[in-house]
Order: sequence, then structure tokens, then C-alpha cells
Amino acid sequence: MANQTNTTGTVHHLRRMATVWVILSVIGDILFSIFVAPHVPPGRLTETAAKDQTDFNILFEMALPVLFGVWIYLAYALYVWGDKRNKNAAFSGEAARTNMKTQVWWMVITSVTVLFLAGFGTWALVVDHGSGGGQGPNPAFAPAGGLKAETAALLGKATWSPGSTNVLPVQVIGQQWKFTYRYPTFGGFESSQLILPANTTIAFNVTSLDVIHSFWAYELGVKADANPQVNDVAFTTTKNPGSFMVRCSELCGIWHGSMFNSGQVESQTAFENWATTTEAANAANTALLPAFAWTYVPDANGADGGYYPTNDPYSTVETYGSKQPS
Amino acid sequence: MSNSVIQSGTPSQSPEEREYEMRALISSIWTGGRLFIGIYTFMLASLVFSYFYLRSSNSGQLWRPDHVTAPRGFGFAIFGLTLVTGLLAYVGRKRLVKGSFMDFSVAAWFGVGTSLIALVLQIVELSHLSFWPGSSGYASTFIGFSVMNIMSLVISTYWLETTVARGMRIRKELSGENPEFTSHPRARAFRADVAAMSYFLVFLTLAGALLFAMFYLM
Amino acid sequence: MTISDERSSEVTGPVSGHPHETRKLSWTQRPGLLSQNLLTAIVLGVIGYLIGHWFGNYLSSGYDYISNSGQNSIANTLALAFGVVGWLGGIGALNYPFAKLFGVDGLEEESPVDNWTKYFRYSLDHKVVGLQYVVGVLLFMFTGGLLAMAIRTELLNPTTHYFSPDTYIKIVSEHGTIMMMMATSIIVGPLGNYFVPLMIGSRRMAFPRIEALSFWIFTAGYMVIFSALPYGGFPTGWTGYAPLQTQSGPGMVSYLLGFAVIGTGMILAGFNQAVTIINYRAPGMTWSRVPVFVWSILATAALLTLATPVLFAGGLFGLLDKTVQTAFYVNEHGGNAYLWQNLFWFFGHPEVYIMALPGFGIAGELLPVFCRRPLFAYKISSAGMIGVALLSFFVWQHHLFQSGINPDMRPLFMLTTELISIPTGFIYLVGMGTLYRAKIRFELPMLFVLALFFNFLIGGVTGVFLSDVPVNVTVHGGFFVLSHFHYTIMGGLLFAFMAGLYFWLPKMTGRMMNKKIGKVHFWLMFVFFNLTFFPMFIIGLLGQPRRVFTYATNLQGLNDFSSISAYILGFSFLVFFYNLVYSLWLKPEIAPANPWESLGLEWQTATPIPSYNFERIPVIMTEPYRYSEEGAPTYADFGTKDAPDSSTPTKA
Amino acid sequence: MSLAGRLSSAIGLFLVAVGLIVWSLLAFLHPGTNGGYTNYAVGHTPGSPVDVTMQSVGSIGQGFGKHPTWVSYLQKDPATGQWIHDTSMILPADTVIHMTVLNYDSGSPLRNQQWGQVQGTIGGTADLNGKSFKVYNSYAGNGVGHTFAVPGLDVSVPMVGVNGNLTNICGQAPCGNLPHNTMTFSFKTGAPGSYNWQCFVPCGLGYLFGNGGPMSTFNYMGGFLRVVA
Repeated sequence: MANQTNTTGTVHHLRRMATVWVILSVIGDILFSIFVAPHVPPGRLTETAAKDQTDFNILFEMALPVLFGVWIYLAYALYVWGDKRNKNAAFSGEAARTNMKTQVWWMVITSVTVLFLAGFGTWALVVDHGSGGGQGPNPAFAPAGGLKAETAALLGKATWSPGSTNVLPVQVIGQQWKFTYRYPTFGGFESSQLILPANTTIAFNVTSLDVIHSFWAYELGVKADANPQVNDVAFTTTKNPGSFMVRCSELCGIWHGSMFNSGQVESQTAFENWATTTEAANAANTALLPAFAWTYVPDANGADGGYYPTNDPYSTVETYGSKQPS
Repeated sequence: MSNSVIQSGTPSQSPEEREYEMRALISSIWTGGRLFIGIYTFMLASLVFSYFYLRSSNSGQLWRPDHVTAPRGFGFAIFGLTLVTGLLAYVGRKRLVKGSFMDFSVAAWFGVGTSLIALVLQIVELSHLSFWPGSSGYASTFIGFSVMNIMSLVISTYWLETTVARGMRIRKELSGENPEFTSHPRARAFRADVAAMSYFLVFLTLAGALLFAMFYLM
Repeated sequence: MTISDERSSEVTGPVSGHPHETRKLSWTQRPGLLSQNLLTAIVLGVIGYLIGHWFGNYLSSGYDYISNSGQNSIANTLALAFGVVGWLGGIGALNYPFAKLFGVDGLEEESPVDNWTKYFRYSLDHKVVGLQYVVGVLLFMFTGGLLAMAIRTELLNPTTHYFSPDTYIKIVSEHGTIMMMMATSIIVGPLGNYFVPLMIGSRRMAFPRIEALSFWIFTAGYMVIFSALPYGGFPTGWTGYAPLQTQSGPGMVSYLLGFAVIGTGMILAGFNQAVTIINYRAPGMTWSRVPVFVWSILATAALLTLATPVLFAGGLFGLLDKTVQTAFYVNEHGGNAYLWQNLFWFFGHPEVYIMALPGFGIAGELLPVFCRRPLFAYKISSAGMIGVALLSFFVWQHHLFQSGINPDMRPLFMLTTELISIPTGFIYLVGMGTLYRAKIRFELPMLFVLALFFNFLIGGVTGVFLSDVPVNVTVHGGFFVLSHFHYTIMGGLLFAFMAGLYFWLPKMTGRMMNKKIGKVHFWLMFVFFNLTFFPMFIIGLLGQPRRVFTYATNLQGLNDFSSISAYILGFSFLVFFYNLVYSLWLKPEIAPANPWESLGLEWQTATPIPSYNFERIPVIMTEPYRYSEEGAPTYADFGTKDAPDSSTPTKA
Repeated sequence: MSLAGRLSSAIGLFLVAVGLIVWSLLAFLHPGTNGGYTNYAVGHTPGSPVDVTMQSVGSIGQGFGKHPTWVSYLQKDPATGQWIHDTSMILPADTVIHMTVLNYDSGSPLRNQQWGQVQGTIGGTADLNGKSFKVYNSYAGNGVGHTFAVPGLDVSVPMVGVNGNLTNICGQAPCGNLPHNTMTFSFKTGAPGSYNWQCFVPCGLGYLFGNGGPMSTFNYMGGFLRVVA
């Protein structure tokens, strides 16, 4: 053991730790980026997912040195400065109490790191059009053509065909306890399957007919809460065909755990085939559905005799659809 | 079942220590009174936030259909009485500082009365509403406001009553001495309490004015 | 030269009208059949419950929704509310408020009954309340822990279900709520109440009645939240999101009312602590001489008093929605579901720091003792705690990153959330600085503190991942979050609590905790805590949402690993419990006056501590933590010649 | 009392309290935690279809637990022919299931007409009193009372309601010969695993959105299908 009472001992300790730290951090980061980083969720099925993955990896590669730094320090301290080894009088007095240089450096380093992270996160959020997160009815970071397609969808004028660069709006309707999906571009049919075309920017319009759910399309890198009477918009751009899982990630009651389904990203022509076929097959039902809208006012009372009194003079309550003729 | 006085919990004290603790006690009442205002502010602010949140989101155009309003007569009466209570507490304390315990106790007892009437009116008002609780955002927040106002009125009635009762008791026990002019520890604590109480009641009156404007005038 | 030489030699007994005046005991406090204690509280609580239930049934007879559903939330609300009032009345908490109506004032303090029954009574002695809290939070913790075992049992297998899905959700919700309620008080309640006056050199709390009330409200809150189970539970998790909240059965009332009740207790506890710390510090204890644990309690108290009223209001609105059918949180009737999320998280995020700060305080307090050197960067550590407390009011929307609220505000909340890691990082600066060239004694409390630094680091770093909006998309609402907050709350706070208990129990009970059993406890708890929760980060990243009763079959291996570790983690608490029984009862070993050779004020008074704490009010001479410093003045002057020696331990 | 006495009484009380907690937790968690599974797989000849009969009733009435006003499904025990209040079943894998549901409840318009469309059954149709249909317009006629839906198998069939104006609607299970609609359909169980089935009609009276109470309680409007090889 080096002589701890020596004034130059200070330098020795830190230098040793720093050496180990640099070596371990570099090795750790290299190993991580080779062996783990490519497999980090949510994968690379969409642009969004790929960018989320990259962000995660960058954060992780910054976090690893932090973890190693503290761990190495702790391990070193516990080994070298335990009372059995370090029998000499402990470090004390003003020098031990306040080392302004250390304090200032610590603050500068943490502040710079934190500000960098916030800046980087903001940059990633903006360039990735909200990173697949639900942005509410007025998306602040919409991709080009996103808002146009949304407006068109509401008017029933949204178009999409293989090869077009149009954004494809898809409505996600959460209800206890299943998601269903409406395709305004194809006559507004509703389906319990979620099929998407490859290489297309999708605008998910997430809403709910009852309580709050959260639409989590895991491999797509999309998560947006489904709130009643709120249109929560999230964007993603699909890449190659593949399958993905959709799960509910906001507790919504008894069957929350089984509120999942799988979805498919298919080639553009396969998707168009599926959409037009389903549109035709579901035509009879689509005719009965209400006109396509961003949100639907669920009857808060449920089947007759609900929670609130029914003699409400102001209630605009209607079912998803229309009232039954009495 | 002995009537023994238990001595074990009593330390001996030097005069400095006694004075030190006395001052800590007085400033605790001061700090506590202000902190209580802080607590209450956050609670009322939640209501104010809810009011404006629901108002701006106007879900289903149901913030306030037909501009329904709770009975204004009740509103004016309750707020008027709250205002009077606050004023009485404020004036009463001023008079106490000037040395008139009698003025203080008259003001405080009147304050208890006005506050109690306001409390009763606030409860009765609930059965005179032209809307049912869940009919609109306004209706909901109004019910929330009523409950909080009942709480406020109970607190102000209670605090006024207990201070004035305490003042009278101290006066009696200190054999007619005017509590404002004694340096007896209990009289000193009493004065601190009155100050905290009148501060809080004035705060409640100001907050009440804002809430009154929100729910009855806007 | 000490101040005691200059002190007045005149020492007097109790003086009429003085704060410590004693009175004859009223019949409610005397020993005997008529006195008030736990039993009368139970009896009056039950009576109140029955009256409330009857009254609620009477009031609610006209409501259609109640006759249709066959479940009466109004009756349950009133039953619980009256039950709580009965409980408080029964224990004697309402005697003084009633007496006040007749002009009785607070200076006429009744000395409590001074025998073992004081632990089952409404006691105004902060040391009794502290011990009551120890038992209270342990009960809370054991209940929540049992529920956690049930959760892990269900998650052993994705297709075979031990519980039905609704029972599972109720267990999860109850576990979360109980643990959150417990965690807000776990250090402030037992250790804060017991040691803050001792550490600031005070003979008393500023508002002992409010302090006692906070404990008895806490116990009432425990029963209210527990009553959710017999009422059929509630399905919302501890976050209680509306409108699922509004949809649920009467168990939800227990949640809403429980939080209102516990919230009142939290406000009162924080209120009393804040006022005490501000006003009752011993002479000479300037703000730069306050022990760092007291700083942490002060910062926590600020959050308790200012954030909790928002929860109280939110819970009140929810309760109105559930009973008299207002529509605060129901969009279809003019309310807004986001309102609950905003109110809840405006409280909820400061709440997270209510649970973190006292842990930092204990770490900062214990490190110098076991490092035998001063606390490094004392000012930074207290500034850090205040900074965390302030910033915590401005981060709440990071819980709502995917909710659809205010997308343009996300960068701001990402920034504030990441900024808060700067003051949180200070605790690492302080900790690592204190370890530097120290003389570390590996005693049990120190092991727990070191474990805190290890665990909280993982919790903190993953917090940065969560605050990054793009990464948040994947990890929000999944097991990653779950693991993150268990690492901060359990890995941080609970380890700190254990450190505090092992450290201070010798003072509280006069018995040393057994070191061997303690080491078994520590290693089991530390290792299996990490083995339980670390896999959950991976489980979360692999796509398992929170609060699900079933999951992808390929995650079974990890889940089983986590479950089995969780059982052993649960077992480690039994070891702790055994240690308590063993060390306090089976083989008691009398604790030395100052077993850790601490300079803290709390160790310098007699054991058992007299009810007035200090023979003379101490005068603080210098900064705390001047360990191994040659020629440092003693921390405090106790003014008595026969007081235990407070000087620097000779063998530093 | 001595210190040891005090401590022992404190610890003793603590133990009693913990014991009470454990006991009441167990008491709460145990009964009906996992509705009994009716086993259709035992003694089943591979390849042959399985018949399952259920009924849905507007209020289950006395005799089936503590919620007599709640709506519920009941299952006919294939062995005894008794109606039992269990909604879970064990089914053989890759087998055709012939479901017969007797719906005694009245109907209403659907919140989401999507559930009026028959999905995932063999032939994509279901029979209402023997008449085959693909889509039921819930805004006309008697509306839909309930659905039988297995999200994991993509199966969903509406249970058409009886006329709500009738005076002799069944309010006490089991219902026998009172007015009802007989819904029949077939679907194929897939690979082994645990699937859940549920009703998608918000039929919990007195709860917000109609999805509380029976809709949120196991064994009333939902259950498990455990498909075994």
C-alpha cells in the first residue's frame, strides 16, 4: 500500500482509479456496442424504433462510465480505506471538509452532462417527429404532410396507394379491453387487426371509448395514451415488413393484462389488398358505424341505467353510433 | 385511580432556558400560522386550477351550459359574512394590541356568529341548486368549492371561538389582569395565537373573494 | 472554557404557567377502566363505523346507481369517515380540541402516563410516538410485502393463474398504495419524530399534539386503505387514474379516503417537523451547524406540507365523483380525466422525493460516523436537498410524456427532470468525498448505507433514461419503470431505514442488534434485492407492461428468476424480524451509551432518554462531524458536569 | 412491567397483528380466486367437436353469491346438466367448439357496432334462433345484450337481446323457459395456451361506462379458456 499520509498520495489514489475507470469504461462501451446495442429494444422495424434504439444506446454508453466510475471508486475506497488497512489517522480538518476545486468540478461536469442530455433528447424528439410518443390532438412535431393527411382523413379525402408518399392515418380505438382499428383512407372500416404498409409514415390517432388505455406498439416504437374524447396522435415511419406486438400499457381494469394483439407490417401491395378486401367484407358493418371522427362520445352511462342520472337536461350523450329508436 | 401529579416528566429549568423555550414557542406559533396559510393555499389552488382547467378544456361543451350559476343571493350573503368575519378578526386584533380586550372579545364573538351563519347558509345552499352535481364542469367544481368553503368556515369559526374563549379564561385565571399587558407565558402565547388567527382569517377572506368572484360573478 | 461556567446557577422547578407545567391527570389519562387507549379507540372506531354506515345507507336511499349496482359507496365513505373520527376520539386525540372550545390552552400540558401502557396511548412524548411509528410502519411494510409475494406468485407462470385477473389487479393496487403510504412516513415518522428534537438539542416538539395526531391518523389511514380488500378492492393501481377510478366499486373509496386521511397525517407530521426545526434548535445551532439528517427532514417537511394538500384536494374531488356524482374527472359530463393526472402527479412527484430525501439524510448522517472523518461538502449536501425539494415541484409532467398533454412542453419537462439529477448527484459527491481517505468501519448501518449508494445509483441512472422522451416511449408504463422506482425507493429509502434502525435502535431500546444475524439479513436483502429487481429492467425492455397478470411466454425464465429472488428477499425481512426478537427479547445485550462513538447530540444524553431529553438545554459550539480532528472543540456544551462525555472519542 | 415484559407484549401484539393481516389476506384472496374450470378435454375423442352451453342473464339473483343484481353468464355442467356460476373451461386444442348461448337479457345499441359483426367463427356466421347472420344492426330491433368474444382467437359473436318491454324478463338464474334468444355458433380452438373471453357490451348497471361491477369481476362477464393439448 502506498503511504497515505504522503501529500502526493492524493494524486496516486485518483490516478489509479482513473486508469482502471478509463480502461473498464472503454472496454464496457465497446463490448456493449458490439454485442448488445444492435439487439436493444424496440428494434429497428420503423425509423422511430431505430432512433429510439440509438438514443437508448447513446444514453447507455454514457451511463456505463458513470456506473463504473462510482463502483470503482466505492470498491477502491472500501478496499484501501477500510479501518483494518488504513490504520493511520483519518483525513480530517478543513481540507477534508471542503475541497472547493472538487466541488466546482463536480458541479461543472454534472451540469454539462445533464444539459447535454436534455439538449440531445430535445434534438432527438424534434427530428424524430415526437419519437413515436402521443402528442395529443395538436402534434407539435408532425412530419411533413402529417397534418395535411389528418385534415384530409377527417373530410374523408385521405388517399394512399402503393408508391405514394402520403401519410397514412390509422385510428386506434381503445375500449375495455381491446383495441380496434379504423382506416379512414379505406372508407373508414373498422377491424380488430392492425396491418400497416411498409415504408410509409403512419399517423396513429389514438382515442378511447371509456377509460384510459395506452397504445403501445412495441416494435414500432410507438406509445400513446388512449383518452376518452381526446385524439392522441403519434407518428412513425415503417421500414421493412415484419410483425409487432401491441399492448396496453396503462392499467385499465380486470383484463388489462390480456389487452394485446399482434400486428403486421406488410408490403405496400399486400397491405392494399388486405385493406380493400376487408373494406368490402366489412361494408355492411361499416355502414352502421358512425361517420369517421377523431373522437366519439361514449355514452357515459353504458347500457341503460348507468352511473349518472339520466334526467340530465344538458347531456349530449350519445353512443358510439346513434341512439336506438325507442 | 390516584390523583397523583406525575413529576417524572418535568425537568428543572433555569430562567434562561425557560425564556428560550418560551420564545421558541411564540415563534412556532408564528411559523405555524404562516405555514398553515401555505398549506391552505396549495389546497385552494388545486380548486382554482381545476376550475380553470375544466373551463379551458370545456369537454363536450359542458363546462357551463346556459351559464348556470349557483344562487347568487346565497353567494353574496356567504361572502359578505366571510368578509365581515375577516374584518372583525382583523379589527379585533388591532384593538387587542391597543389594549382593549373587551373590544377584541366582542369582535371575536360577533365573528363567531357571522361565521356560523355563513356556515349554515353554505350548507343550506346545497339544497337550493338549480343543477345537479355532475351536470357540468362548473357544477362539479362548485360542489368542490362548497365542500372546501364549509371546511374553511368550520376552521375560522373554531379558531375564533377557541382564541376568544382562551382569552377569557386566561383573563379570569390571571385574576382580571388584561392579557394584553401581562408578560405571563400564557398571555404571551395567547397574543401570538390571536395574531396567527387574524392573519389566517384575513387570508381566508382574500382567498374567499377570489373564489366568490370565480363562482358567482364570472 | 465552556459556556456552562457562565450559565446561571439558578435552577428552578416547574413554574405555574410554564410550558412544562404539570397538571392533574384527567380521567381520560389516568390508568384504569375509563382511560383512553388502543382498546377504546377500537371500540369507538367500530361504533363510528356502524353509525356512519347506517347514516350513509339512510342518505343514499334515493340513488339509482346504488340500487342498480348493489354497491353503496356513500355508506362506505361515511362509515370509514365516522370510523376514523371514532378512532381518533377513542384514542383521545379529540379531547384537547374539544377542551379548547372552553378556553383550555396548550400550555396546560398533561404529562402522559409513564408506564408501559403509554405505547398504546395518545402520547405527547416524541420518543414514544417515534417508537409507535416504528411498529406502525413495520406493520404497513409487512402487509405490503405479503402482497408483493402474492404478485410474484402470480407472475411465476404466464398461463397458469393463481389468482383471478381482478384479484391480481387488486393485489397490485393494494401493494402499491400501501407501500407508497408507508414509504412517505417510514423515516420521517419513526426516526424523524424520535431523533429530530434530540439532534437539534430540543427538549420537545413544537406541536406534540399534532405530532401524536399524525401518528394516530396514520394508523387510521392504514385501516382505511386495508378496508379496500373486504370492500372488493380497487383496480387502478396506486396512481388511481380516473375515469377507471370513477368506474370502480366501493373499494375505491378506501383508496381515495385513505389517501385523504394519510395525506392529513402527512401534512400534520411535516408541519410539526418544519416548525420544530425552524424554532427549537438549541442555542448556537446556526443553519450551518444543523445535522444533515435534520436538513433532509426539513426539506421533506416542506414537500409534505405543500405537495400533500394537492393530493388531498384531488382525492376529495374523486370522492365527490364517486359519491355525489360530480364529474371532475369524467369528460362526458364536463370534467377532464387529465385533471386527475395533473393534480395527482403535482403531488406525486414531490412525493417521490419525500421518499428519497430522508434516505439521503441518513446516508449523510451515518457516513462521517463510520468513516471517522467530517462530512465532505456539508453545505453542498444541504443545498442539494433544498434544491431537490424546490425542483421537484416542476417536473410532474414527465409522468405524462405519452399522455397527449402539452407535447410542446416536453423538452421543458425533460430539462427540469434532468436538472434534478444535479442536486441528487450532490449526495454522491458528499458520499464519495467522505469516503476519501477515510477509516471505514464496516458496521451494519454502514453496510446498508453503502448498499444505498450502490442501489440508488442504478435507480438514478435509469431515471435519466426515463426522462429522455425518445427512450421513454419504450420504457414508460413497463417493468423498466417499476424496477427504476423500486431501486430508488426500496433500494434507497428502505436500505436507509434499515441503516437508521440498526444505527439508532441501541439508543431507542438500549439493546444492541445482533451483528451476526444482522449480517445475514443485510447480505440476503442486498443480494436478493438486486436479483429481484435487476431482471425487471430487462423484462421491461423486452416489452412487459406493468400490472399484467399474464405475459409473453419467452419472459417466463426471467420472471421466475425474479419471483424466486423475491421470495428470498421476503425471507430476509423475516431474518430482520427474528433479529429484532432475538436482540430485544431472547438474548438482549445492553448497548453501550455510544456504541458507534458518534458525536451526534442524540448520543450524548442519558439512556433511557428522560422525557425532557436533556438535563440542560445544550449550547452548540461548532460544526457537526468534526471527527478525528485534533483540537476540535466539543460539539456541544451540556451544562452539566455529570452528563455523559461528549468530547471527541479518544481512539479516533 | 419490566422492560422484557413490555417488549414481549409489544412483540406479541405485533405478531398478533401480523397474524390477523395474513389471515384476512388469505381469507380475502382464497375464495373464488380462480373460478372453477369445467373440463371438456377429459375423455374427449380427438377430432370430434365439443358442445358448450351457456346462458346470460340480466340479474343473477339470489343463490349465486353476494351480488344478486349483477348480470352474469352461467355455464351448463356437461356432466350433471346443472347451471353453474363458473365461466372458465378447459378445452381440447384444435377442436371445433359448438357454442350454444341462451340470452335471457334485453339489449341496447352497441357503443361500438364493431361487436355487432360476427367474427372468427366457422363460416363467419352465427345463428340467432336458427337463422344465420353476419352483422347484427344493434341500432334496430332489440339491440345487443352481450357478446361472447375471445380476443386471442379473434372470435366475437353478439348475443341479441330479448324485447326489453316484456314483463317476464328473467331476473333470477337459472332461467328455464322465460323469453330468450338462442345463439349458436362454432369456432376452432387454436394452439394450447390460456385465452380469456369476455363480454364487450357495457352491461354493468350503475357503473360509469357500464364497465364496472360484473364487467370488472371475474366469473361474471368473462373467464378463461384453457386450451390443452
